[in-house]
Amino acid sequence: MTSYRLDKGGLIDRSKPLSFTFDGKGMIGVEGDSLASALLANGQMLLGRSFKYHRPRGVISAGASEPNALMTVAQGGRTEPNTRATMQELYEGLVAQSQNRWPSLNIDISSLNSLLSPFLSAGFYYKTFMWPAGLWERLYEPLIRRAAGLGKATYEADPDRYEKCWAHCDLLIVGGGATGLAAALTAGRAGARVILVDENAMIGGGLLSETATIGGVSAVEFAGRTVAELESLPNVQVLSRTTAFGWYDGNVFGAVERVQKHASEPRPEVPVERLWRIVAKQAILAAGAEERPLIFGGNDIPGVMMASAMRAYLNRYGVAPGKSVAVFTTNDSGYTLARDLEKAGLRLVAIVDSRRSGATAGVYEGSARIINGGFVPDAEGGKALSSITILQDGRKEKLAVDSLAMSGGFSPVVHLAYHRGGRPEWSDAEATFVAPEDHKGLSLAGAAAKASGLAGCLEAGARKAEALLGKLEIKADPAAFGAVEGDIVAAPTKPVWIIPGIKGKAFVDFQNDVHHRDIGLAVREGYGHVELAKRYTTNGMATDQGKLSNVNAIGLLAEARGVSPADVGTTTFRPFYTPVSFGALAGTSHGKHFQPVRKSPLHDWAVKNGATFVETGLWYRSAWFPLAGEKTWRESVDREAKNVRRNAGLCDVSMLGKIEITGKDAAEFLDRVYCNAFRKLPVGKARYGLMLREDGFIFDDGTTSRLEDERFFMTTTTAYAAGVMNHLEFCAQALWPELDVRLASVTDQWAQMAIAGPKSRLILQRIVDQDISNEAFPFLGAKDVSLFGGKLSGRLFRISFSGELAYELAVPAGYGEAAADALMEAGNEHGICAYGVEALSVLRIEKGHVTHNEINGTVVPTDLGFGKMVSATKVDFIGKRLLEREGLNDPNRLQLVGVVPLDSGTSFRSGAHVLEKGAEATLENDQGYISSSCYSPHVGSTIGLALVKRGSSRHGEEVQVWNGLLNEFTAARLCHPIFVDPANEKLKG
Amino acid sequence: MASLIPCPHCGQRPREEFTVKGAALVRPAADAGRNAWLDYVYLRDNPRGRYDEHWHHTSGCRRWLVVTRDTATHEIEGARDTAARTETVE
Amino acid sequence: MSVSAIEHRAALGGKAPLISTGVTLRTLPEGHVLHLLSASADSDVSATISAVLGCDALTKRSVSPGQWFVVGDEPLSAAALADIVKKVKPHAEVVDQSHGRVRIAIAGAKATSVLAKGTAADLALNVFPVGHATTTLIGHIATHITRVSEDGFELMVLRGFAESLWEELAELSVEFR
Amino acid sequence: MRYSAFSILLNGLRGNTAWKPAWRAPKPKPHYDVIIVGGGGHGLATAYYLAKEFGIRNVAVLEKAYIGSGNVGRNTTIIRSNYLLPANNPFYELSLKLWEGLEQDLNFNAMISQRGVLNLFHSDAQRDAYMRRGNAMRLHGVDADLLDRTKVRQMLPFLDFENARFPIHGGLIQRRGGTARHDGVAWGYARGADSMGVDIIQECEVTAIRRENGKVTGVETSKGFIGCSKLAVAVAGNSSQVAAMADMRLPIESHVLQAFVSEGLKPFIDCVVTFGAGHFYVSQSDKGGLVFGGDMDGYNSYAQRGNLSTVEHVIEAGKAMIPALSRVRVLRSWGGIVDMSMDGTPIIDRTHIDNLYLNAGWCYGGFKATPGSGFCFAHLIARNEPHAVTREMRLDRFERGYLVDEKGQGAQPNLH
Ligand SMILES: Cc1cc2nc3c(=O)[nH]c(=O)nc-3n(C[C@H](O)[C@H](O)[C@H](O)COP(=O)(O)OP(=O)(O)OC[C@H]3O[C@@H](n4cnc5c(N)ncnc54)[C@H](O)[C@@H]3O)c2cc1C
Ligand SMILES: NC(=O)c1ccc[n+]([C@@H]2O[C@H](COP(=O)([O-])OP(=O)(O)OC[C@H]3O[C@@H](n4cnc5c(N)ncnc54)[C@H](O)[C@@H]3O)[C@@H](O)[C@H]2O)c1
Ligand SMILES: Cc1cc2nc3c(=O)[nH]c(=O)nc-3n(C[C@H](O)[C@H](O)[C@H](O)COP(=O)(O)O)c2cc1C
Ligand SMILES: [Zn+2]
Repeated sequence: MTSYRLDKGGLIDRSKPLSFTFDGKGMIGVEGDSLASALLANGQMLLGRSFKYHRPRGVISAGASEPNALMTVAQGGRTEPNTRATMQELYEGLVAQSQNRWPSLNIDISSLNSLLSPFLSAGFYYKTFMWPAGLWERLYEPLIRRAAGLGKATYEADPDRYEKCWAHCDLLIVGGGATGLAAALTAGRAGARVILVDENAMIGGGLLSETATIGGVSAVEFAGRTVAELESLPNVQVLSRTTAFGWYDGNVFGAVERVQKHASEPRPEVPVERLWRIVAKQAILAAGAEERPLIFGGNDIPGVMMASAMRAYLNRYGVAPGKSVAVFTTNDSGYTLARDLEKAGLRLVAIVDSRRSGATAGVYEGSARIINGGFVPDAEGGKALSSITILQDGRKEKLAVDSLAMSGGFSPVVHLAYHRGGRPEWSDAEATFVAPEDHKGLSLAGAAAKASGLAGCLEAGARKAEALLGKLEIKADPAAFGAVEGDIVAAPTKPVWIIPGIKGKAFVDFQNDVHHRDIGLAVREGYGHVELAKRYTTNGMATDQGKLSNVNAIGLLAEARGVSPADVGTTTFRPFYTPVSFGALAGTSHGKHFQPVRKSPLHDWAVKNGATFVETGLWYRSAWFPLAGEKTWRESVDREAKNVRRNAGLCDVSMLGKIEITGKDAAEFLDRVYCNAFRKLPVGKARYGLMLREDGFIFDDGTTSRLEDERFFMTTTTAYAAGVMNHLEFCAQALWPELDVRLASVTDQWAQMAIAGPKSRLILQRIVDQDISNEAFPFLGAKDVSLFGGKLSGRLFRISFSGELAYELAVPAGYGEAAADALMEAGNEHGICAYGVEALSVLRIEKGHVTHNEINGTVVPTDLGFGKMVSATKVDFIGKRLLEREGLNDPNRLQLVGVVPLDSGTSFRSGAHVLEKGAEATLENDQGYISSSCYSPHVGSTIGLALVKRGSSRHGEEVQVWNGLLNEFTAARLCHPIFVDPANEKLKG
Repeated sequence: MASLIPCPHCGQRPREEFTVKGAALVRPAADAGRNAWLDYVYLRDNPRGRYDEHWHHTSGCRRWLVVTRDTATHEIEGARDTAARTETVE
Repeated sequence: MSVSAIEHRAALGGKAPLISTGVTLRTLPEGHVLHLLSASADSDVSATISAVLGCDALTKRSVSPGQWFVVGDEPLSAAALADIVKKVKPHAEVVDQSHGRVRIAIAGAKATSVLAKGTAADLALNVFPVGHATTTLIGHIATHITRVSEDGFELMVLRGFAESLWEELAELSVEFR
Repeated sequence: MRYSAFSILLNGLRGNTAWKPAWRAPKPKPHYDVIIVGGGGHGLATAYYLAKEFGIRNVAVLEKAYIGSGNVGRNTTIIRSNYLLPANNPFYELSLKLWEGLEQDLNFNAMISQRGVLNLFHSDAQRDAYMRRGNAMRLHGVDADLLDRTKVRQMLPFLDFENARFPIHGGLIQRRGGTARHDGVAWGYARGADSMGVDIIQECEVTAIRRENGKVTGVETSKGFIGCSKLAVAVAGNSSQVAAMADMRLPIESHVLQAFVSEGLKPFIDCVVTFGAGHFYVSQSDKGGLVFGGDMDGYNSYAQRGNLSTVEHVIEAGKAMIPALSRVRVLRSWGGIVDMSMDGTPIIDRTHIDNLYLNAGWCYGGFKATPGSGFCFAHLIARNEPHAVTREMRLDRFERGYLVDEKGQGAQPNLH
């Protein structure tokens, strides 16, 4: 016998069939079905295989806690492994595959593992597979890995859209059952900003499978009406299919909305999932309570399920679990199901009640056989339940049944309340772990707070909303509802952790195949602490995070250790309440949009000139500008570099950080943030500056120009632009708030161009209105200039990175492209070329100028030959005091040197190390490393800058440049780090 | 609660708008002894509990704040502009 | 040299407005953005500056304590700028950011919903009224937001990020188009 | 009881009822030669090597919760020795060598898996930095290989090679690097130490350090006073707290670092990969979960949990590196408190207080150091002088100016 669809009842639309496939087999469900209910309606009881023993498994729950019915849904880039069939809404054309079986779900070879189970007990792998050592990676581990895991993920890219969203509210309500609805209504009517989230497609929680009435209307109708009213209120937002997965600091809740996971064809303009970050002034956790399984042999056989789940299939989905049903319960709630089963006309074989006294008087008026003080120690069957053994007063009896409902009592769903620390405590009276009602910013209500009965939950929700809004000074009247009828209110009963007389395997954690003996073994082996037991047995570590198993495992641990569950305690609750996709958490950030792009105002100019771009931080920088016929990047770069030294070139340096510094104390401020002096810098002059960190190491470098007495223009390196600005703001605001200094980042205001080369002045003069002759505008000049006959104004700096006669011209960004075009045009007859960062790098290495290749956070000024820049007279500057330490002045420190190969036909690269000539290649013999290198068309060979022990005193020494990674070993000579024009004649001419 | 920082100028903003630097310490005088400087740069109380630290509202008002936060609970007691030596904002 | 063609080029030049019933995105003219920085954050300084410039909260937008942006659709001539500098100078420094910042207008019934996909700032009208301005992250991009009407905002962003922000907003508003 | 396939068979046939505790649960003795504070990987390994290599067996490990409750039980399990600086590289290589024989040594399968650690690079500058590092490794005889884009693509075709914001240029791989089962390491050392007589005392929190005449004589604990001749502190994220009991301030901040595991999957990714264009690294556990992590949250914390913004930051980078992760679901996130030192390098040293030894500052990278740290710390405690490979991991390096700063970030722990 199997499960089947009833002809009537349920919140489904039998007139709207939906076809889908399971393992390739076509099936029909109806609108309103979950994948699980549709499979059951098709008589498909066997839905998956367990993790370790590959036991046949069906569905055990009807909601988020499902450990068994996991399947891979959809195909191609939409493939989703490990989807809980209970939470997946059915849609037309859905394709589902079972998992963790080979060759098929029915015949799974690995189910033989069950036979080996005595040797596969908890933690067995820690005890073996050690010999021979080499076989672990090659044999054992691949075998284990292939057997382990669950579904198979795709390698295809996801075609769908995701996004994130922030929301703010006075009151967030998690859970849309009776409690949550009552709370939302109360708060919504009071005008508060309310957000109600529920993980299900339909709001209503337990109401949706309830047969009781509220104020004379059915629970289902009550839910519908309430939701309709809430949706009509502009101050209330109702989010179905939305799971609150985490509670974070600041009362921020993470939630994920499955916007289109139920759509056959997701609309491309709408995300499939949306991540919500909800900032709530107050929140109510109305997440309900979870029914606990009972631990008996064969409790995992398809056909055994939670009583509340069976009730949901029956009442909500119109699906019968089988033809002959038994109920095994430890408390009154099992009778609710019994009553509904009988009402639906199913054959109720027996109600086995562990309590000797049986049900509370008046609870059950049906006709089923009731076995008080009875237990089900074992269930039998392979891929479907066939019978159960009943034990009563030592007597055993076998009953043929095809489905069995179990109820071991209820545990409040308190998960979220402990994401920010703390643990629930055991209550003997409630026979479960309970949480205090009020946490800071989050309160529990309803079944989550042990309120019992529908009426109790309605009232609890309304009252809690009223109280919390009170804290926000919003007056609310608790919503009132009519009388509840037909609800069985189950009082807590003493839990039965383990059913006496078990023969078969009794599972605690279904998905991870942890059975009751594993728990005992863990205690015996010293892993009895609840956290150690979890890790040793893996109980609670599966995709369901122990929603059904944790409390039972604690009960078993308590029994095995001979203590109370209070002494065992729980493991830690952590996000995610249920698993969340990478897609949702990444939102729109992926692929090319992983990070925003920052574009130079000269970007289009560079494109026009044929630039090849390179990512530099968020910028795209022009790397080189290939001409027709140039086959390698080196050809282009050599040409550009040569041309700059021969004629002139234009390079986009707009991405340098630029900071305008004003205020009465601007000069004093600069004096404190640079290690060299700035106070006396004359107006109209630029100066190279070195900024240290407080620990004495170099932070950044750049030039700063004095435009007016109290106005400076600082440039920083591209990489550190943001860091320097933050640092200067720190200095100004935190260290020296008494100084009048004002900082404005103007990086994006200016398009900045380096115009370098012997012809640069000629070219520039054609567009600059003022005289820029050497006399009128000498080296390190800086001034505002008028351009194009007064059409534009800009800033001109006579500074040189290339070592040539050179300028940097800044023009307002919107005119950058026009100015660059004009310069190229003006320079045409002088042979100007565009050059990129590669040629720029060649030129600067030839001149021994350092960048962050050298300023890598571990160098001090003397290492780079900048010792003289460190002011000896300034009383204070950042980095002054700790620069004095012994280690920072050790003569053995790495210092900047130049390197050239002995044979110009050979080369080396950055990242190679330097060894003494003939020295053995060992770490002890390591003398330093090449920090920058390039082919220098002017020297005619590779050249490099290196940081080498005592480097500055070793010029002329022959060394070997050692690159073991690439098998390149180059005889070379250390030399002065300036390869071109050491007397600096060109740049001053 | 380091997922929202209550900026005294901008209100509650998410952590990603901020840069956190570390303990809000007083920089020693230029002529303070070597040990004072070593302490300042390297040694930390690193308390479990109440802690004053520097946060920069980098993608907001760009002010440096002193945030008083509990390192055990992440609860924020208040935040003030580092230049405004007194007032705090809840 | 002949310089007939010193043309201004807008960072978002050529981006046609994206218009729908839910939300409209359009680029704003690259007029002027002046960054005012005063030594003090006192509110009377702010009032004084507003008075000397004769501007309202939609023109002079708050940036951070003691800092404002003065914004307009028209580019300023050198003389006009000099005039403003002269007026403001006793109270604040002026740094021209007209080219460094780019403005985008977003408006419509769904404008707040689109922005909420990017920013954590609460944009509810009573919390963020017309004239209110703040800098915040939209996605990964720092953006200065000013509410200019009940359902309209002006966004101001570093020029280099303008295109990325535009694309991000276009992406986030797709579902309302 | 020795572990083997045979013992499993035998015990299995007997219903698995005869297994003995992996370690005892002893009552503390009044006095030990050495007390180790902290039942993490380092503390347990120290005890193990003290007993095994240095013959000091009258040792107790005091753990405030359960063993492995600290970072050893919450890290992303990566082991490697791909360090740049000569002050670090030989130490981590010693550690990796110890890993290589560990399971046989301990008779405990800690699932040490040398599946390779690949660091991707996305720019020339990153390549040069990896080149420098790879060569430093080679100079010390450590395996390192530079892979170009094509080779990386052959290895991991599902990385984003088509549409990446920061295209992958290549990678540096250490094939001997890999992973080890975090808990297994703690348990293996605990069992090994216990078998040589070490007392492992759980739920025993050290609350004060008793000093007489400037010398440490014992500790106050939640189980009373326990005397010792030498006190060795290996409490990772709690280093400052315990040091404060001896009136010491350390160049350390405690920060929260999060880690994550996905739902179980069939084999998806073979090696450990780190993204060079964002904060993300990933490997797959033997159980099938993708274990991954990224950057620290950035603020001081003792809370063992982080915030959502960091989660998003990490996951964004993850999806950027492997687009196909989009539909994979994250199962759980947690945090650990890491002891970030001011230069990013650990401290294994004596202190200015007699009998007090310190092992701290492991940042987010001390799991791989576990065997080496235990071995060298035991050496220091037993011999009173540092092991050669930890010579520069001194406490006074900050005042002397001999920093060991792999990243060059200076004295700001959250940047290391
Ligand atoms: C998320 C995360 C990921 C990481 N990933 C890696 C990685 O991939 N590779 C890697 O190499 N490293 C990694 N690390 C770092 C690594 O885990 C740690 O550096 C290392 O585990 C620290 O040493 P330990 O094992 O001894 O520390 P712990 O395990 O933290 O041990 C310290 C112990 O001291 C105990 N203790 C503290 N105070 C007291 C007291 N007063 N009395 C008694 N006991 C006390 C604690 O309870 C704790 O058990 C990661 C860390 C984290 C948090
Ligand atoms: N107290 C008990 O032990 C107990 C036991 C069984 C039934 N009940 C009955 O159940 C009803 C309880 O009503 P209720 O409203 O408190 O609970 P409920 O179970 O009806 O509703 C809770 C809702 O919250 C959803 N939810 C849980 N966690 C979520 C999350 N993180 N994100 C989004 N949604 C989440 C659930 O899916 C469910 O829809 C009453 O009728 C009560 O009598 C109580
Ligand atoms: C390498 C590794 C793999 C893990 N795999 C899982 C897992 O598969 N399932 C799970 O629930 N938790 C897993 N965890 C997380 C632990 O459950 C736990 O969160 C972590 O050890 C921190 O402990 P705590 O959460 O108890 O504080 C894993 C942890 C680590 C370090
Ligand atoms: Zn702010």
